[in-house]
Amino acid sequence: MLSVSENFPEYAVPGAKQVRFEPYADNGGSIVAIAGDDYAVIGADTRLSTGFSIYTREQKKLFKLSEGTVLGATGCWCDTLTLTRLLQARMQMYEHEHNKSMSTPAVAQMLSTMLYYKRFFPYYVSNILAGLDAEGKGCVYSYDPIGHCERSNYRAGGSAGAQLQPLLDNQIGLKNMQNVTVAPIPREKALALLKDVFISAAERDIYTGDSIYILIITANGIQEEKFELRKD
Amino acid sequence: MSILAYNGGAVVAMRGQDCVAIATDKRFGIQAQTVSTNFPKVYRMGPTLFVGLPGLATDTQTVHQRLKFRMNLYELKENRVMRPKTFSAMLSNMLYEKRFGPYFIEPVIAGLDPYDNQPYVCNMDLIGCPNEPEDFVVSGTCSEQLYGMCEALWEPNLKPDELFETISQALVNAADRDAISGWGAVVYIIEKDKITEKHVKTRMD
Amino acid sequence: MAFMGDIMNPAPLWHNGPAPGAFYNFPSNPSNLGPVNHTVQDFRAHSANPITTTTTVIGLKFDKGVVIAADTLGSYGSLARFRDCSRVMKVNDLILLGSGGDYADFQYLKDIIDQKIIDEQCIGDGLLLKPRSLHCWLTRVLYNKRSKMDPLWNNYVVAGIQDGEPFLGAVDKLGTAYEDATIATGLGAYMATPLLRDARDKGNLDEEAAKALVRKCMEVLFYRDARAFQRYQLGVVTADGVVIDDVAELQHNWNLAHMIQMK
Amino acid sequence: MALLDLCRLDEKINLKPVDTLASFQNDVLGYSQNFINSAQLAVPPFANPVETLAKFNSKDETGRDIKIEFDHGTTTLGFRYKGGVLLAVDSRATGGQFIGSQSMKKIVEINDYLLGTLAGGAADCVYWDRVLAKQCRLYELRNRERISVAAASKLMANMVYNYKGMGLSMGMMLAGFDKRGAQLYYVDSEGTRTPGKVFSVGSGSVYAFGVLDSGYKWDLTDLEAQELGRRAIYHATHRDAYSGGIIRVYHISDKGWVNISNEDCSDLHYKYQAEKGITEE
Repeated sequence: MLSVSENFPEYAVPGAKQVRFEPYADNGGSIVAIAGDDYAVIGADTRLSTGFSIYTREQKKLFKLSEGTVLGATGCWCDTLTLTRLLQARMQMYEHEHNKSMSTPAVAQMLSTMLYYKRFFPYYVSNILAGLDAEGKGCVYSYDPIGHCERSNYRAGGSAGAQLQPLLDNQIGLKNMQNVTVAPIPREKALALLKDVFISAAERDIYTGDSIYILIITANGIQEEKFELRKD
Repeated sequence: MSILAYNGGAVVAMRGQDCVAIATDKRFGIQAQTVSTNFPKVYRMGPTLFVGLPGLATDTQTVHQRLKFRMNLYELKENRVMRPKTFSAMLSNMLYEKRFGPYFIEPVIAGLDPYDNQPYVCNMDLIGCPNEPEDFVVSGTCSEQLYGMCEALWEPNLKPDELFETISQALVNAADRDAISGWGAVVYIIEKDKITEKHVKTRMD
Repeated sequence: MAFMGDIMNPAPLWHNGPAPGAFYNFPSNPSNLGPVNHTVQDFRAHSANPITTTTTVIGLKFDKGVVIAADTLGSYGSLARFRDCSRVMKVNDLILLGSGGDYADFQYLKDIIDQKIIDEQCIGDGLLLKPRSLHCWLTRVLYNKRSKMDPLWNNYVVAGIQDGEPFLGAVDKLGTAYEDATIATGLGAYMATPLLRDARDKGNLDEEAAKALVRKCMEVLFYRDARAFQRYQLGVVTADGVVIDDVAELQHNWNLAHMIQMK
Repeated sequence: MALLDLCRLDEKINLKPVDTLASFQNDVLGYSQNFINSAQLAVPPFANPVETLAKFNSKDETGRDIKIEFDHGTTTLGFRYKGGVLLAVDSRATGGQFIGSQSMKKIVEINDYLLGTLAGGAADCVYWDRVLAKQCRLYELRNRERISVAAASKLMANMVYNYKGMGLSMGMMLAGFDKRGAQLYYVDSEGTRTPGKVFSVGSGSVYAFGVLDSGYKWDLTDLEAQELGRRAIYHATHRDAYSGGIIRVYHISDKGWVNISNEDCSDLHYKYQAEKGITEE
């Protein structure tokens, strides 16, 4: 089929704006997750933006997949919505089949395979999965857009990911510090650090701000906390 | 691969109490290949005035030489030491001369005013738009990482040794998250009557 | 000479003559000089470009319901061609739908939604489509069309009463969906949203205050948006149903014009 | 029933009782076919994904830039010698210039006698290695003997050949021990598959080859081989910006693979410097 606008200039409609359709959009937002011995903490900001304007200041970007697993996802919001719906659907199917909810490592592997399914038209989403693994220890999995999964103790992702990751390396991983022993940090310190990290992200990244939701995953369930950021 | 990232490199400067610090990495690379690990991008221009010129290495050297030339002329004519603020204006003017074929560098100026010892930091884009904040300035290929580090680590009125600790941690950790920066670092602490130069031990990968 | 071209447009059998199965393009016509490279748009893309476009849709929640407003202009590029395009649609007693962007795509989807409601009535089990489910349905439809690189070039505002609570949600042509208390698409995001958010921060509005505020926004947009129009439709949905006022006319005055001296 | 026929409702709504759970599952499976057939990926709605994705990889409608960066891993080497097969890799994953990770596992343990190395697209290599592991396990169950490295590498080459030219980026080595002894194959996303004695893959391979070729001979002792591999990767991490992190060394013998060491290349650097008597300048 020859495309109208190119091959038949005389039929080209004067009013037609020759706009190339771009399937992706960047709606901003940042996610930070920290895992400790018996807990995992994950926070995400609530600003959904497009270009230089803000769609909404209260968009939750943390998806509670099960009692022990939370996914933080942001980037191209339409892909994020679709991906998270699919994840929840597959986890429900798993639960019906096996009469138990999926463990976090299993969800991590499933998400990786699902992302790779769209290898040639990827979900433009930066995912961070936080939860407790089978032995009840905290775990954080991070992904690239086509599903390369890696487990670590702390991770920052999204529009301020590049700014925050070296900070976490320094403050949690104690990188480039002499005579220190790397030990998993207590929960209160992780929470305080999470808030500080988002405050500095809100300073420099215009797509991060308004407020953050923090989910604290422990053996006895998931608590939620809200924390205000600057609104500009 | 933008031309500003052809050779890699990063510079950061911070203000402290009656002192400023400026730090640079030491890599000189051609895209992925590290050619030299002894190419600091910070030059001393005056007794208490330093300039960092990360970006395209050839422009780094050219701008440094031309700056030296103009500064010498200034000091011969005026017969007095150049103030950092004036130096920034001179550099900004020089970059804007090449408005439509610019030098590919993002300069950072740090110094103490020779007369009132006021700490001064400034950075510019490649066509010389000056920005003189109260806290810190960053530049180079890992500027995003540097912003994250400095935003969290910096606080007002740091003493010289505290400032050295803060600026080193900021630069080294930021460079560790950038493939084309790092390979050694050198930090200059500028006080009223003392310049301390320290070479920091970093990862060499 | 190797067979150059493929099934879509076979290489010409001889120069300057009509190739089999293709319209005859005069040689001077620029389009057939270069090799026809297949752009993304060639592959089964129908409305990849908006033709008749409509501008802002505004949605605002108030204490008991939601108000939606949209002008009635269908712009054909810069030509104000269709001046009576109703873009605020009553879906059922619970839902009001506003649409911006390509008007043809909206008409296409409007028929599908109408048929959905008719089918629902035919079943007659007393259940009514709720706003959040229409919002979700629209998101899936738009996302799937986007994923086939054949988008419906619209953004929708879904307003309604969801289990007794006012509901306001938006979807754009990619399937980016979200809910908020104030929504304005297109240029409204820059000019109307600040007014709406400012009013809501000052305290909850009742129906009259909300309608007045939305009228003010339509006026502001009319002054500054070159594709806006003085006739607009305003729809309100509350617990006791959907009301779409007939087309209202903005009172616009330009007596500040004489103060601008063009020397 | 007259009303039914009048408004032809049955065409619109499926009145026949149907297992809604099945249709729900079919919808979900429609979006994740590769759970059923792991080699089947979604077909994009455009031709030539390499160029088209590059076009999308620029700016969105509002001018914000879209940077779809896949993680890439970059220096791996492997060689056969008297004592079996030695593999050495770095552990840096980079997305563009940003270092995504310094601790990536670039050696994938397919089974106790088969290892795959990872260079190029991280997700590509990890995914297809996992599919290969499944195929190898199925082979064992069907034939009651371990798969040969040649067959495993052939499986991998054929799988990625189906997607040749669509943008997969993989340069992997398959190393193992089977009836023919120690085996080493190189397979990449262009479909190349060759056995060999010495390979190095990735942007740091030019540096690794320098050290490797100068020190390699068939009858190396195990310790010498391990040090040669470690030293080669160390030089790659030093000179190549996209390599670094932890140097992992694996050795494969008739008793299967063993992870010899995981050392940080920065510690190694200062250890080697001290050996050469260079203190900090």
